Amino acid sequence: MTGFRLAQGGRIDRSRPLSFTFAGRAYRGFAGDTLASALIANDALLVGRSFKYHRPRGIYAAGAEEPNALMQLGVGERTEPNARATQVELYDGLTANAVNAWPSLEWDLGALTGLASGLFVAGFYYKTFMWPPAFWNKVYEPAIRRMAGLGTAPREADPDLYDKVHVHADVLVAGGGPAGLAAALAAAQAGADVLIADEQAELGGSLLSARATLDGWLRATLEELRGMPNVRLLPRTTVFGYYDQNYLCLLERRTDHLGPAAPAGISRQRLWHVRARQVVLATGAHERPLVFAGNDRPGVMLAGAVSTYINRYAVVPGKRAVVFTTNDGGYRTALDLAAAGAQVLAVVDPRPESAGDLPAQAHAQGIEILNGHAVVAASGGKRLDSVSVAKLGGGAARGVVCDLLAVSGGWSPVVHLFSQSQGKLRWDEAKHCFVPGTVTQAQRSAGAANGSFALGAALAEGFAAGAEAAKDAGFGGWRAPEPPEVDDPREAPPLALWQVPGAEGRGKAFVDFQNDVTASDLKLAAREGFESVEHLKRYTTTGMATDQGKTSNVNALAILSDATGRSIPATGTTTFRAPYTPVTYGAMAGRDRGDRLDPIRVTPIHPWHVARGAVFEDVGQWKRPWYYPQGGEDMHAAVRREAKAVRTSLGVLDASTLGKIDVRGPDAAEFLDRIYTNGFRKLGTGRCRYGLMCRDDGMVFDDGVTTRLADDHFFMTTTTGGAARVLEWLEEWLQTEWPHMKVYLTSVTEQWATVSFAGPRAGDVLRELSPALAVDEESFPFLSMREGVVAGLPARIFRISFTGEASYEVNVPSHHGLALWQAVMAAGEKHGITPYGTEAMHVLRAEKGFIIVGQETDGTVTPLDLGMDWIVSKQKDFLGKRSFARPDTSRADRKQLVGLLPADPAEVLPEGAQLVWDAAESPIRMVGHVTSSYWSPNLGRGFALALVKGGRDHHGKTILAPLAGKTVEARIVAPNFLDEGGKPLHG
Amino acid sequence: MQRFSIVSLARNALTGHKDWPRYWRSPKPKAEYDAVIVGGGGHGLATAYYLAKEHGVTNIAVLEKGWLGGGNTGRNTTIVRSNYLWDESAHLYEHSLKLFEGLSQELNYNVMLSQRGVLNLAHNLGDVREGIRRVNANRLNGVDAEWLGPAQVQEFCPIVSISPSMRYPVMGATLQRRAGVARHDAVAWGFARGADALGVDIIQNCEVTGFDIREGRVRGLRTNQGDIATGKVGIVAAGHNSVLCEMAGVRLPIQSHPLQALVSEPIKPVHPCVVMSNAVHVYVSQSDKGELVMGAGIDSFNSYAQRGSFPVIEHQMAAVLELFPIFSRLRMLRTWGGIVDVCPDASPIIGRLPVEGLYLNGGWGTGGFKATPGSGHVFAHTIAREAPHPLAAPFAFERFTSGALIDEHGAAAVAH
Amino acid sequence: MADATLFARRRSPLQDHGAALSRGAVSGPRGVTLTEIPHLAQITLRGDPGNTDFLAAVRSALGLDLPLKANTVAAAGDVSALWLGPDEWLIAGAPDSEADLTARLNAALKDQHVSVVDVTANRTVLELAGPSARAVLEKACGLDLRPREFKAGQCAQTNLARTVGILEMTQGGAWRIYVRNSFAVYLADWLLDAMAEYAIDAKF
Amino acid sequence: MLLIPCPWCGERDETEFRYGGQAHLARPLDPHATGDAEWAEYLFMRDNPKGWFRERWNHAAGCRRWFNMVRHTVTHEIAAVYKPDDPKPELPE
Ligand SMILES: Cc1cc2nc3c(=O)[nH]c(=O)nc-3n(C[C@H](O)[C@H](O)[C@H](O)COP(=O)(O)OP(=O)(O)OC[C@H]3O[C@@H](n4cnc5c(N)ncnc54)[C@H](O)[C@@H]3O)c2cc1C
Ligand SMILES: NC(=O)c1ccc[n+]([C@@H]2O[C@H](COP(=O)([O-])OP(=O)(O)OC[C@H]3O[C@@H](n4cnc5c(N)ncnc54)[C@H](O)[C@@H]3O)[C@@H](O)[C@H]2O)c1
Ligand SMILES: Cc1cc2nc3c(=O)[nH]c(=O)nc-3n(C[C@H](O)[C@H](O)[C@H](O)COP(=O)(O)O)c2cc1C
Ligand SMILES: [Zn+2]
Repeated sequence: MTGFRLAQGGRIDRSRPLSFTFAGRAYRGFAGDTLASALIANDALLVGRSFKYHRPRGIYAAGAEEPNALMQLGVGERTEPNARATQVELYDGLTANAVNAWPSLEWDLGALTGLASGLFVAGFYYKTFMWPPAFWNKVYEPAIRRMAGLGTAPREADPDLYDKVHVHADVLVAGGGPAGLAAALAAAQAGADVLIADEQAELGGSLLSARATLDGWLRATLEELRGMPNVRLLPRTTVFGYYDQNYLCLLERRTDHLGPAAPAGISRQRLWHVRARQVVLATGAHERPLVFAGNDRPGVMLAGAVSTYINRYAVVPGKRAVVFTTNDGGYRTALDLAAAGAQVLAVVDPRPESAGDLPAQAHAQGIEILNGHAVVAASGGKRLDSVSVAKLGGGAARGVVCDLLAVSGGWSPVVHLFSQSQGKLRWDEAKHCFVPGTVTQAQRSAGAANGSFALGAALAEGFAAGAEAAKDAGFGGWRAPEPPEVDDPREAPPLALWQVPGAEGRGKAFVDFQNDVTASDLKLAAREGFESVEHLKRYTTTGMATDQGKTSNVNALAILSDATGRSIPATGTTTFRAPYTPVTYGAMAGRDRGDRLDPIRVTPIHPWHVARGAVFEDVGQWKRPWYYPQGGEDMHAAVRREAKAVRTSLGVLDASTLGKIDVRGPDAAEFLDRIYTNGFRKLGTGRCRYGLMCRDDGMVFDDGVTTRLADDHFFMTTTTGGAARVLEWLEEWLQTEWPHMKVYLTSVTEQWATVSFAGPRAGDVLRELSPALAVDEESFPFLSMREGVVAGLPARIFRISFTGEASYEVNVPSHHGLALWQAVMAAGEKHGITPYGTEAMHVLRAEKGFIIVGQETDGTVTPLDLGMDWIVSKQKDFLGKRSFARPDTSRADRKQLVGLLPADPAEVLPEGAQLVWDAAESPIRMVGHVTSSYWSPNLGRGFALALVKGGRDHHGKTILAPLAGKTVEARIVAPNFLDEGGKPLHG
Repeated sequence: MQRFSIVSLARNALTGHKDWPRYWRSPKPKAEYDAVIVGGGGHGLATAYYLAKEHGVTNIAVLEKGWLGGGNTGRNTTIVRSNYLWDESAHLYEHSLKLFEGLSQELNYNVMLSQRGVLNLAHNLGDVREGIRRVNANRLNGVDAEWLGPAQVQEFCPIVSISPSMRYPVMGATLQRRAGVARHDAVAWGFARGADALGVDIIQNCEVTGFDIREGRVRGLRTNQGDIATGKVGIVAAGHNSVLCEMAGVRLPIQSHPLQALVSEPIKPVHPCVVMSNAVHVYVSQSDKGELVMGAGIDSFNSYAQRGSFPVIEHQMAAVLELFPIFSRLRMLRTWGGIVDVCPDASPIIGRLPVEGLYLNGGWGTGGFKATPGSGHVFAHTIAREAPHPLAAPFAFERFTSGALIDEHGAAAVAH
Repeated sequence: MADATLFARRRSPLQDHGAALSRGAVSGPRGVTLTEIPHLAQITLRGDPGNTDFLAAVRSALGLDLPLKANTVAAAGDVSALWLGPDEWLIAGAPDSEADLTARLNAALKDQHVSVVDVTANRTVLELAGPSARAVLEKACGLDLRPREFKAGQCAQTNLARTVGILEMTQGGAWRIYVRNSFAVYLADWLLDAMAEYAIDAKF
Repeated sequence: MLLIPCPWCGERDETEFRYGGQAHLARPLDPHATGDAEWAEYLFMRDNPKGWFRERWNHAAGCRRWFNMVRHTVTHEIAAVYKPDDPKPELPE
C-alpha cells in the first residue's frame, strides 16, 4: 500500500462514501473525489497503457492536462470513451475501465510492440509496409487498424438529451481561480452582467489545492457573487472556443457527475453560445513535466498535482517521495508531502542554489536539497521503485528507492483561448514561458494565464482586469476594491531544463506521453529535415493526442529549438485550436435531432393527405404527397391510376407549396421583362404567362407562371424548391443593380393555398363550386385569372395547366385551404375525383414535354437547349441573354431536350441512364442522358425525356442506353408525346 | 536517395537511428532556374517531381512561403475518389487515382492509400436520380461505380442508420470501391523527397512577393529571399492563387473561402469506409490512428484566415448524428480550417495565363487532394511542352470566356 | 363587414395542436406557457419613409405614426405597426380586421407608390410567457434578450431555431412570435421541447 | 462567428446574413455591346484580396436589405458598413 487517504482535511465529504469499480475491481471513495483521486486513495495508480508501446501509465496530473488516465466510463448505450479520470467526478456506481489494454491492464499483449520499439520510431510506417504492394490493403493496413484507437464507441444511439443556449454578457470570465473570481467580483460590483465559467466542479481554481489559502476570501467572494442578480456562476463549464468578435462557446456538464442518478428530462450537457462585450481570461497555468529516462513510470507525477491530491482530495500518492523541480514551486509540494506524513527523501533541484523562502522552509524541516542535481532515470515496471539522481555535468548516479516522484519543469500559462482569439504570444525570457502578447479582441488576461504566478499578483491583476473590462463594457466610475492581503513567498528565478542531460542511453525519455513521443523521436525528426515545429508535430504526432499537448508542447518545441540551433520564440508554437478540451458531438447537435434536424414544412391541407394515407416526398423542407396508395397498391399501380384519372376524368393536386411573390409598383412590368426571358409588358390584366428565368450566365434558374392583377401589380409563382432563392434573387437585382426601379416584392407563399384540379371534368367542378363564374372558353380563356368565390370562399382562380389537361388552380387564403380542398373533393365525387401526388404530376407533365427545373436542367442548360426558343424574346434584353452568344453556349451540338420512346414499349429507362450512339465504341462516347422517364398509362408505354448532343437534329434516330447488364434502344422524338400520339389536348 | 524498407529500418534501429539522411535539402535559392513552381503543397511538389522525372527538367525550384505541405495538403479530409460526373473531370481524376494506386512504390514512400470505398448517400428523389446518372456515366468512363440500395448501404457500412423515419432517410448511395483515403502529409513528403532526389530545389520560408514581367513575358520573380530569374512560372498556390495572379496583373474567377474540418478523439475502429452526403454536407471517415475525420461545408465569406465559424460545424454535427447515432457520446478533439480557392464551376483551372510563361494550376476548391499526382502530372506536361496535356485542355482558363464550364456543382455538390 | 361563416371556416396551422400546447404548459416560479393567437390580421406595408405624404396617409388610415426607428413597434388601440425594414412594416390588428385595414390603407394611399398586401394567412402568432420564457427563447434565438436590451414595444426579425420569425415583446412582457404557417408546427414543437425541462422539479 | 452591424438593424450574428461577394461590380450597361472577354470579366472575374475587402451582405433573416461592408479577410475585423448608394469609404491602412 503506497497511496493513501488522510484522516482529515481536503474538500471531500467523508459522510458520503461512494462505491465504484475500475478494471473490474470494486473500490470506495467519497463525494468530492475525482475518479483519479479515488483511485490514488485506493493505491490504483496504474490506470492505462500508452498508445503505441502499451507502456504502463499512471495518473500524472490533476486536471485537464492529464495525458495518461483515460477511461472507458460506463457500459452499454451510455458508455463513454477516453474520459480523463482527473476530470471525472466520482458518483456511486461508477464503472471505469482502461482504454487501451488487452486482455487486461496488468497483462497487456500490446506491450509486445515495446519489444520491437527500436523499429517503431517516428515516421516508421512511411518507410515500410510497401512490399509487396498487394499486402498493404490486405495485411498491413488491417493490422495497423487493429492497433488503432483508444476507447470504444457505444453501439447504440445515445439516450441522453443535449441542449444549447445563446446569451449575451457584458463581461465573460474564463476560469474561476483567484484571478477569475477577482475579475468577476470587480466587474459585477461595477454593475456589469458577468458570466464566470470554470471547468471544475467548484470554483476556486488553485485556491482549492493550496494549504495556506484565502479560504475566507473564497467563501465570502462566492457568496457575494451568488447573491448578485447580474452574475451567473457556471461551474463544470469549459470555455472551449474563442471566435471572432468575442463569440465564445462553453460546454456545461449538467448531469455527468450524477451518473445513474441524473434526473430524466434534463439535458446531460449544454452548449453555451456567448457574445461578450469584454472577456477576461483567467485560465491559470499548466505545469510542465521534466524529460528524462523512464519519466513515464506510474508514480511519476506533476508536483502541483501531488499538492492538489493532498490538499484538495486528502490523498497522498506515495509514501516515499522525491521531488524534482526547476523552480521554487516544487518545494511547496515537498512541504505538502511532509505535512501529509509522507517521507520526502530529497528535493532534486538542478539550480546551483535555492535561494527562495520555500526552499528555506524545506531546509528548516530537514528535507534534503540536492542542488545542481537532476533525476536522470526512473525505474520500475507497473509502479515506480527508484530514481537515479546525478550531479549535472557528470558524476555517478545514485539510486533512491521511492514510490513517488513529483516533478516540476516550470509552468506554461494556459494561453489556448488567448491564441484562439488570434492574440499573439510573447516568449518571456525570465519566466521561460509563452505569455499573452498582442491582444486583438476586447479581451484581457489575468493571473497565471498572464504569467503572473504569484497569488498576490494574480489577485491584483484579476481585480484590475475585471474593473477595466466593466469600464470598457460601459460600466465605469467604479473603483475596484483592494485585493486581500497575501503573503507570497519570495521566489528565486526558475531554471529552464528542457531535457535532462545525462539521461541519454538510459531508456526512453517521453515528451508526449499519450502518443509515446520521445525526445529521441523529436531529434530524429529534426535530423531528417522536419525542422518546422509544424512538421515536427505531424511527423512525430507530438501534441496531437487527446490532451493536445498541454503538458508536452513547450518541451517539444524547446527540444526542437535546441536540435536546430534556433531560439524558442523563433521556433514558435503550433497553432492552438478549439476546442480547449474535447466536446461531445451530442452537445454540438443540441436538440436539433430527429425531426428537429430540419424544419418539416406542411401545407394547410396536410392533415387530409395524412388521413388519406399519402406517401410523402421531400421537396426541400416540404412534405408533398408523392402518391396515394389504395388497397395495397404499390407505387406504380397508384401512379398509373392517378395519372389515368386526370386524363380521363378528374384529378386534384395540392399545389400550395409553389412559391408566390406579390410584385407591385409602376416599374413592375419592366422589372419582370428584365428577369424573365419572355416579355410581360404587354400581358393583359387578368392574363397569365409562363416564364423562364436565367442567371446572367444564361443557364435556366427557375420557372413559373406570372399573372397580371393590375397595371402595376403582378402575382408570380416559382418552383417549390426555388421560392426563397428567387425572392432573394429578385431583391438583389432591385436593391443593388436597379435601385431606381419602383417595385415592391412581398412573399405570399403561405398566404395562399392552391388546389389544382385537372381533367375533362374540371370545368364541371368549377361551375358547380362557383356558380356565379362564367367558365366558358370565351369568358374564361386558357391562361387567365378571375377573382371570385369558390365553395363560398373568396378565391383567385387561374386557368393554367401543367398537365396538358383543362385545369384550374384555385387560390384561397391558406386558412381556407382545407375547406376548399374538401369542397372540391365533395363536388368531384360524382366524377370519381382522384387526388394525385407529385409522381403522377411528373408523368403528366412529361407526357406534354414540360420541364422541371432541377430535373431537365442542372445548372448547365439554357432555354435554347430546352427547345424553348418560343419563350426567349428577340426584342428585349433580359438577364442571361448576352451569355447565349458566347462561343460555347451558341454551339449547334449542345445537349438539347428530346423525347425518347424505348423500342420495347414495356421498357422504362432508368432516369440517369447515359446515352450513346455506338455501344461498341471504345472509349465509349456519351452524348446525353435520360432526365425523366416514366410509364405512361395514357400512352400505354414507357417514355422519357433526355438531353442529347445536337438532339433536335436527330429526331427519328435510334439511340442506345447501355445499362448494367443490357443495352436499351430508343427512338428520339420531339418532346411532346400527347401531340405525337395525336391525342387531343383539353388545353 | 536512401531507399526505405523494413530492412533499412531494421539496420538503422541497430545504430539508434542516428544515420537517417534528410528527406530534402535546405538549399538557398539560385539566381536562375529553368522553371519555378510557386507553392509547396502536394500539387506543386508533384508538378516538380514529374517535371524532373518525366520531362528531364531538373533545374527547377519549388518556392514555399511556409513549411511544405502546410497549406490545404496538410489540412484536408484525405478523400480520394474519381467518380465525377462530367467526362472531363472523370478522366482527370481517374488518371490521378491510377497514379495514386502505384504512388507508394513510385515514391518509395508509404502514402497509405486505403481503398476502403466511398459511399455518396442519396436522401431524396433528386439525389437518387443524380446518383444513378453518375454511376452510369462513371461506368462508361471506365470508373468503377455501383448503386446501392439502403440495405446494401448498411451492409457496407453497418453504423449508418437507414431508418426510414429519419429526417433525411438514406434512399441509396453510389459506391466507388477503389476510392478511399490516403495519408495527406505523406503525399507531400513523398513527392518532396522524390523531387529533391531528382535535383529539385525545395525552398521553404520563401514567399513570392512579385513578378518580373516585361513585354508580356515572365522574366523572373521576387521573393523574400531575393530575386530569381526564370522564364516559366507555375503558380500552384491554393488559397493564394488570386493574390499571386494579382501581382502578375491577372484577375481570376476564384474566391477564397474557409473550409473547416475536425477530428474526434481516437476510438477503436468502428467505421470501415468513407461516407459522404451532399444534402447535409457531411463526409466522415476513420483514420488508421482511430480518429473520426469529418469535414464541413465552406464558410460563406471570403477569408484567408484558415478558420471559420462554429455554427457551420455545429450544423454539420447535427446531421452527422442522424446518420451515425452512435457518435453522439464521442468527442470532437480539434477543429481547423483551410483556404479553398473556389471556381464558379467547382472545377480547377490548369494551363496558361494571359502572361507568357505564366501557368496556373488552381481553383481545386474543396476537392483537390485526390488529384494531387494527376494534377502534377498533367501540369508538368503542360509546362514542359508549352502545350496543354490532353486531360488538362478542357480545364483551360479560356473556358470562362467561351462558356465551356465544367460545372460539377449539380451532381457533386460537396466535391471532396 | 366580415362574414362570420367565412371566419368560422378558417383553420390555423396549430388548430390541431391545442392539446400539445396545453400539455406543455409549466406553472409555478419556473413556469412558461406557449399559446397560439390565431388569425391576427396582418398586412405588409411597403412605402418610402422619407415621403411625408406617405406617413401622413398611414397616420390617417391607422391612427398611428409608423415607427421609423428600427426594431420598434407603434400601436394605437388594436392596431400595431412593427418595423421590419427601412421601407417595410407589418401592420397587425384584431382577427378579421384585415379587409377593413387593407381598405383603409388602400384608400389613404391611392396614387402613391406603395404596397399593401394582406398576409393574414401567411403567418400565425405564438405567445411565449412566464418566468422561464426568456430562458426558453434563448435556446432558439441569438439576440440579446436581456430585459435591459429587449423591452416591451420592441420587435426584431431573426433566426428562431432553424427557421425565421418576427419577435415582439408585448406590454405585458410576453414574447410574440410571428412564424410562417408552414413552419408553425415545427417551431411550436421545438419550443415545447425546450420548455420541458422547466416542468421537472429536480435539484441537481 | 462574425458580429455584423447591419446599417439598419444594428449588430447581429453572421448566421442572419447571406454573403454576396465583391461589392461595386457594375453590370455592363449594354451587355450586347461587350465582347466575350469583357462579358466573362463581368460574369466570373472577381477581386479576392488578402486584406481589406469591400463586400456585399444581405440581412436575410432580418430586414432583407443588401448593404456593403469593409472587412479584413485575414483578421475578420469590420471597418465599415454602408448602404448600397452611400459613397465608397476609404480602405483602412
Ligand atoms: C478542410 C478541407 C478538407 C478537404 N478535403 C478534401 C478531400 O477530402 N479530398 C480532396 O480531394 N480534397 C480535399 N480538400 C481540398 C484539398 O486539400 C486541396 O484541393 C489540395 O490539397 C490542394 O493542394 P495544393 O497543393 O494545390 O495546395 P496547398 O497544399 O494549399 O499548397 C499551396 C501552397 O502554396 C503556398 N503559397 C501560397 N502563396 C505563396 C507565395 N506567395 N509564395 C510561395 N508559396 C506560396 C502555400 O503556403 C501552400 O503551401 C480539402 C480542403 C480542406 C481545406
Ligand atoms: N507556484 C507557481 O509557480 C504557480 C504556478 C501556477 C499557478 N500558481 C498559483 O495559481 C494561482 C493563479 O491563479 P489563477 O486564477 O490565475 O489560476 P488558477 O489556476 O487558480 O485558476 C484557473 C482556473 O481556470 C480553469 N480553467 C482553465 N481553462 C479553462 C477553460 N477553458 N474553461 C473553464 N475553466 C478553465 C481551471 O480549471 C482553474 O480552475 C495563484 O494562486 C498561484 O499561486 C502558482
Ligand atoms: C486527416 C487529418 C487527421 C488529423 N488528425 C489529428 C489528430 O489525430 N490529432 C490532432 O491533434 N490533429 C489532427 N489533425 C489536425 C492537425 O492537428 C491540424 O489542425 C491541421 O493539420 C491543420 O493545421 P493547423 O491547425 O496547424 O492550422 C488532423 C488533420 C488531418 C488533415
Ligand atoms: Zn437588417
